[in-house]
Amino acid sequence: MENAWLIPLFPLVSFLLLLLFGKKLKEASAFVGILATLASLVYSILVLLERLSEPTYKAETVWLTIGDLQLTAGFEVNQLNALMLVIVSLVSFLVHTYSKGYMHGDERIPVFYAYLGLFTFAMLGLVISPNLLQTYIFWELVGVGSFLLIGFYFYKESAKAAAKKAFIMTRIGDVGLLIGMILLFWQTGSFEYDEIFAAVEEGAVSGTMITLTAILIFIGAVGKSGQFPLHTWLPDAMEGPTPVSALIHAATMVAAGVYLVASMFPLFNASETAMLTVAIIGAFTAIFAATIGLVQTDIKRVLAFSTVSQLGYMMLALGSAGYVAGVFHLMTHAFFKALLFLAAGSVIHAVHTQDIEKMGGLWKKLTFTGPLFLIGTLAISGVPLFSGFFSKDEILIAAWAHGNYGLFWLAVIAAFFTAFYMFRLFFMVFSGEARSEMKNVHESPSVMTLPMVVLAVLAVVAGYVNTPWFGSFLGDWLVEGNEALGHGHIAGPGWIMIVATAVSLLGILLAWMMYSKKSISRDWLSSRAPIVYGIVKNKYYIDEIYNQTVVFGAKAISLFLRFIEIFLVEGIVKLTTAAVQALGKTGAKIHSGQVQTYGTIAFVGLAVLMVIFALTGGYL
Amino acid sequence: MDFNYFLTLLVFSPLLGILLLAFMPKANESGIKMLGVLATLPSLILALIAYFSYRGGNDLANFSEKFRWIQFGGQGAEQSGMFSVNYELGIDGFGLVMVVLTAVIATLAALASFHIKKEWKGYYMLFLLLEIGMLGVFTSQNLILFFLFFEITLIPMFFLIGKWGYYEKEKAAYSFLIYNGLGSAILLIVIMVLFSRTGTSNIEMLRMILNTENAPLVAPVSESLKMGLLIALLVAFGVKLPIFPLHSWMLRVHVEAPPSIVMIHSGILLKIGAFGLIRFGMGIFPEQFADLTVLLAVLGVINLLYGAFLAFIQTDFKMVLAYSSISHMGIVLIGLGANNEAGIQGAIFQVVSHGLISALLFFLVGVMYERTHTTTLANLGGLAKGMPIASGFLLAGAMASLGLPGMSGFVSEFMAFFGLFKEMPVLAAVGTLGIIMTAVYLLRAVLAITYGKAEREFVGISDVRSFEWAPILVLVGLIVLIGVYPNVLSEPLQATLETILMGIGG
Amino acid sequence: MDLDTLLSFEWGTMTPEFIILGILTLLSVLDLFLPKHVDRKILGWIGFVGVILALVSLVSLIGHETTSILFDTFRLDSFAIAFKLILLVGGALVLLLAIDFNHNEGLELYKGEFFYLFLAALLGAMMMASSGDLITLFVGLELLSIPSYILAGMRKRNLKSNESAMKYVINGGISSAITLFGMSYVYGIAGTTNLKGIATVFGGISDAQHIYILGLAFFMIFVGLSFKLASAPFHMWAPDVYEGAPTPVTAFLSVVSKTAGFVIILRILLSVFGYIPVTQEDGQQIPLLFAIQDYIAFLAGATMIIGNVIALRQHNIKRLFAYSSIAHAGYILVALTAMSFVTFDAIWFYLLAYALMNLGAFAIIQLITMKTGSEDISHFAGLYRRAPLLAVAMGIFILSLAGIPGTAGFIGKLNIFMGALMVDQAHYVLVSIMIATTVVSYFYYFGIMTQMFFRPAADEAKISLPAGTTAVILFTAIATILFGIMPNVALDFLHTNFNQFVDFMR
Amino acid sequence: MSSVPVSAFLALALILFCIGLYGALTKRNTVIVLISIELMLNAVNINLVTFSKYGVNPSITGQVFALFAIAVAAAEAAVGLAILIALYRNRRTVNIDEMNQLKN
Repeated sequence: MENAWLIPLFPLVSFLLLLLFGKKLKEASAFVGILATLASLVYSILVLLERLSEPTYKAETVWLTIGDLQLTAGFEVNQLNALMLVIVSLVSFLVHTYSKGYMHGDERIPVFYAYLGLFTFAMLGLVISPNLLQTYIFWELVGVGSFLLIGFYFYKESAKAAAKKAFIMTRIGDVGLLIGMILLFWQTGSFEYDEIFAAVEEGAVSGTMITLTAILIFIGAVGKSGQFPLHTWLPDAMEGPTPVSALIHAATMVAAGVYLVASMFPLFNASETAMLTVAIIGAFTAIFAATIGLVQTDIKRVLAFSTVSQLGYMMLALGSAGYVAGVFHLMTHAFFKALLFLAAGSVIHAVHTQDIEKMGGLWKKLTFTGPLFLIGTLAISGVPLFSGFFSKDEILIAAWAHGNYGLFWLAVIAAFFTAFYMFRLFFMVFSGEARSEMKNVHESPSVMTLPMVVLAVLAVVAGYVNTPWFGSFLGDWLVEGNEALGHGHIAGPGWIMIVATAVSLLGILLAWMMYSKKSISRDWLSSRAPIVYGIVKNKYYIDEIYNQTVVFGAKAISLFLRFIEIFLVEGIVKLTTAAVQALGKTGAKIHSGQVQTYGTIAFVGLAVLMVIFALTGGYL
Repeated sequence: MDFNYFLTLLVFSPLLGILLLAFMPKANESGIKMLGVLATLPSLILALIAYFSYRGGNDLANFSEKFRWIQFGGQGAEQSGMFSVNYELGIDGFGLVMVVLTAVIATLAALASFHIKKEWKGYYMLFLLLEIGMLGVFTSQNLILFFLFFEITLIPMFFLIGKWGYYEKEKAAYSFLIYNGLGSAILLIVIMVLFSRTGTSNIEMLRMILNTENAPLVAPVSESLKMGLLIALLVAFGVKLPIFPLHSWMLRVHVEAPPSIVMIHSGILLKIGAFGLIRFGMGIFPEQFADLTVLLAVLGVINLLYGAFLAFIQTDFKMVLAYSSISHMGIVLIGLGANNEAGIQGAIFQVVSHGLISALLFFLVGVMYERTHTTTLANLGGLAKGMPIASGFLLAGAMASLGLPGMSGFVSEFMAFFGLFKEMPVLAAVGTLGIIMTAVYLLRAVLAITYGKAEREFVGISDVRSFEWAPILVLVGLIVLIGVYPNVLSEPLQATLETILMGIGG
Repeated sequence: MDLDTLLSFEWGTMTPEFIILGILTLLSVLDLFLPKHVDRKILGWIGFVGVILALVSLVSLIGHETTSILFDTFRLDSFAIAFKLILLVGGALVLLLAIDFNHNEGLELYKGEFFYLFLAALLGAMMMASSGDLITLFVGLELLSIPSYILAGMRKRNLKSNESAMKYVINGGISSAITLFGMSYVYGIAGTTNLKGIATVFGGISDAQHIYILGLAFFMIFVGLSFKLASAPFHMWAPDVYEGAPTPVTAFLSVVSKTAGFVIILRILLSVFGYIPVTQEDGQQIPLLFAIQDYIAFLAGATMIIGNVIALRQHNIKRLFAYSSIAHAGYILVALTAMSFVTFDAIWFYLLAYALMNLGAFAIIQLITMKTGSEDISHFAGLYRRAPLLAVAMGIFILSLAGIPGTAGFIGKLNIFMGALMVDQAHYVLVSIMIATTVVSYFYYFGIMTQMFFRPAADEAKISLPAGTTAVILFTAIATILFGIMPNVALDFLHTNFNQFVDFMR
Repeated sequence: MSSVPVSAFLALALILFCIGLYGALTKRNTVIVLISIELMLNAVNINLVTFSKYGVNPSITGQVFALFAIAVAAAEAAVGLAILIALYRNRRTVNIDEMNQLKN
């Protein structure tokens, strides 16, 4: 555990190696990346096991000296960190492996793996940061990693736009985080989590300040985790290669927001308003994204919106004091959503399109991918016995127990939608007949399927570490020795579980009837309420609204400033020079060449002086 | 180790190069270029020696030198120690950092000057003269000596812009000359008022005299006069920095001057403004300075936003960078406005880091211009295909400049805002809008150049080659080094900070 | 007076004047009797030798205790020696220029006249420098003026030359009449023309009526003499005369004659008006000279503005330098206004520096104008290509005229600023005007630079350098830089040998 | 003995001076201009002589000064006329307002 800091370094090393020698290694670069991540995976598992028994470990060194105050950098291994380490390094490892097959034949593989390495390094660094400043640093770095990978196909205008959008949108959030943490520092005198919490404990910080800073920090989380209103970048981020979507935009980075809120939980917990904000935003995002997911036709976008909505769930959980629930769902979601993306990637790899309208009847053709995808779908839909079921259940209970009844029902509806659109997706892709003829559809190589298998297994079993029936190991362990985080397991009324199961099954049923059995026509909604359909289809025109307001506003300001630049700044300068020139001109004119004028002027000058002298009676 | 004449050697070593160049045949291009680069090395080496011997525990006081130079006002004045201007060089932590920065960038710019197409001889002679001026500015302990070096930077720049620049070079050279002429004129007034009313021009002496009650003076210096002088200083250095309404000259320079010169210009010359403000503004008039902090902070935020928003709509990459320089100098002002440890250190960091970053960016501009012969965003695009490495570094430079953690830009930006949030949170919050805008305009510009469809004619072009590696690697290296372990920079500064803060009483 | 009183005088103190006088008579005789075919250049060289001899003898007189002979009409004090040095150095340099000057109009046979007329004028200037009596002052003045009138008209076939001479005479006549009128009142009140005598009389003067008249007299004298300085309001003749006169004469007028003007003004102002007590509102008594400072300040300001602003419009190089010389007169008047204890140093040093840089510039101007036969600035285009060293030298002179550090001109300005700012009510406005107009002057000074360095040459023909001119250029260039970098060479010399001119009135 | 007050002489001188000045600044004919200048100088002489007799503290010096002034004035006039002749040779005019080649 003392050397946990090594974990992020392996990917960093691979990043640097690939930068230097990538050109020569070519395809072989894949192995560098895979090995590096494997190393960190192994190490983080060891650390986790160690952490199960031993207490939190923390080590720091001076990073920056400002006068007499010293900012430190270091690492910390507590329950949450250890868990995250494993999740991140695991998914990252699997994705690295998967990409070996997926990216096969692309001549920029070294670059790809270099970027992956950079991202993994940043993500791992993020999860072991002991203080806000360091968190922020890696927070930004993961952003860059994601930016680079989204823009991996740099020659595509769409990819360029998406990358830019992703970076800027998240940066808006980051600024919130920055302000929040600086304010917090001047309140508590430290960036260290524990010291901040201590200060909050003893009420060194005023209530309003807590709320303010908490919300500011939450804005950061909103940006990263694609919560409403900063969610628009996440769907576009699908421009990146699919494994990237699986790693960054499903399992790890987007979950960083949740992780941040989780690790700042004591601060949030100290302010009702903040908690409520988190909960509301979360719940709203959940349902909001789910509705959009209902009508998307791009396989990856559907998944993207489901990710947004699932993250909303986690926020809701944290917002309802469901610390464990949130983290739990974060974990399970990491597995099944990664699985789904990888599976989707394998589908795309097979049929070379992302439009589900064109797919169909792939069940027989993709004998591996199909079942794996199904597992993922079941898990996310919250079908009993799958991991998603337990975590989602925890969240609902938390919401109810915390008294957010309205939000609770929202979440339930969202769960129904989730089940529906996920199975809509499943049926449209795998059941029925192919809606467009596709040649040489083939199953992906094992290097791609194996990672999926691993994830599938986890997607099934991961739930059992924390269940109402077999006890909540995870929960108890997470909150152990830190009551500020709430109880390991929140007891809730039993009917919630029933309801959850019911809605998910209902959703599946509906989807089945619409898209597989076709007993209900597919354009049921679009025909009845075309406007609503249009709105939802266009993601509530959020992008358009932003373009009309924010982007346009910035442009307008710029133009106004240019106006100032030209007419005020430059104008004054021109005026002065012109004045001087004019003065010179007149002066030159007076030198008419008439010698007597000269004499006269001299005399006039003398006269004037003498007159002034005479009038003032002498001496000024 | 004995350090007599060390600084003199350091400052005037380029002179050797000038003399040797004078005897070079005009035509011998490669020889001249080689010599030009070599001539910048001695001062670089000496600067590094100074740095490491300081980190090795050597006291910087050992470096200072002092000789009798000019004596005004006759023996009577001399006996009373009045009106004597000594030739005195010396460095503190801040000066040391700036000297190292200057030496490094000068060498790299000399390399970058390989792109120069004509009359290398005159070019390098002026270039070296310019370097002498800059080194002198950062080492002189005496206002009049400072001014002398300050002006020495002016004249070579005028010629370098006017002779080796692009289409509107003469116009640019003139507006450079006139604006800076006005600036230094005001500066001269301040210097002379101080000198002739206190009888000394030594910075330390002035600090003491002006901040002790009823110290012996030639003529009274009232509080209001001090304030007036400080404001004059602000204007004088505001032209150099530049501060918002006084900036139009530097746009022209950025666009018209050859990239290698712009490296120097935005890398170091602009920084003289900040250096002066900290060294003289804060150093000599701490109390009055404390009253101006709000003004400074506001100006800083204005600079930051004004530059950022205008950079957002530029169509020429050089213009984008020019406005980005304005915007980044805003951060320096913000730091000074905070007027506390974090802020001032942030300002100094920003001075250094922006020096490195803009040098890097403009070097890359030079590299790309040499291949594509354009800097108009509309005509560029997809360079990442033709010259991936250069594009990669360009992206890195942009990231550094928009304050990506792990690079120097972040540390300075963070500290500046960190400091300001302590003093005036609301203003700082407004300022953070600039952080977003920076990302917006930089990505817009850089992606427009590197990403997207590749222009047909840019497919066959060569990537970074031979001598071009050195500047890129060195600069990136330093940027990352400072970003990852800022203490390399902050530790030498602590002593300086303390003296300044003592003045402020902070 | 009988013979032994005559013999009792210490004639040795007049050696320099006697030498000049002797040479001048010798030259006139030679010119008369030498056969036509003999090149009159030889006379020039003789004259040059004579001036050098005078210079030597003058130097040998340094340290000689203050003596005055002929009943105080001729005094040899440090003031006289100091300024005669400048006069003689300037004179020697101008002579060298004159030797190489050939107006190709078949007027070589008149060349002899030139030299001894010139010497006569020089003699007049020297007399002014060391005369202790209004009469001798006036006679000296006219001895300087009348030959200058003729010199201006030397090229008698050249219309411009005639015209300039005519204008010079008329304005000169008016000015000397005004001066004299003023002097007559001074004499009327004082009853004596001996400066010391006047001073003693005025010291005890109390009648307000008289003081009032003296005030008026002051203005007459000052305005009358401002003709010699070419300062407002009597400056307007200068451009026309400078343009029309032969270049060496222009040089002479702008340097020697101007210096003489300042000499006489200092003499009269300090010894006459420096002693008239004036009671102010607050009851304290100050000399008239201080009471009317503001008028001088006003004139100084006007002069600087007029000179620099109108110069912007000039295309004729000589005319441009005429306006620039007006401006410089204004600068020196600032020092005169301040009347601080460095005023003498300031004026002396500035005149020295001005003599060097201006003569250097005129040497080059003479070369170019003689080569191209035109005085338009555009003929400087590409000088850097045709004769690099010449261009660089011209660059040095221009920088010095523009007051850029590292040159004598800068130190001169520094001195003036000190004086103006060290007095209790510092002349901030005046100094600001001075600095602002200096910046304005960059426009036209660097306009010449632009021509020389940036523009392509019309013809690439090399320029042949006559010995004398080359000597002048070398000497002045080196001296300009030397006094710019080590002004102590001059200042210490001044201080050790002349000790603040304490014996001015003794 | 004298009944004429000092002020009268001074006034005369002043008037003379002003006439001279007026002539010098307005007449077209250069010769007249030169003569006007002589007039001004003579006004000075009257002053000097007056003062040397009736001044605050009279002395002979004034008359000496006047003599010098006369001599100088003569020289000046001579030179002026000489130059005028030279000019006339080239320009065939003595009108002062036609000498305007050098201007601006």
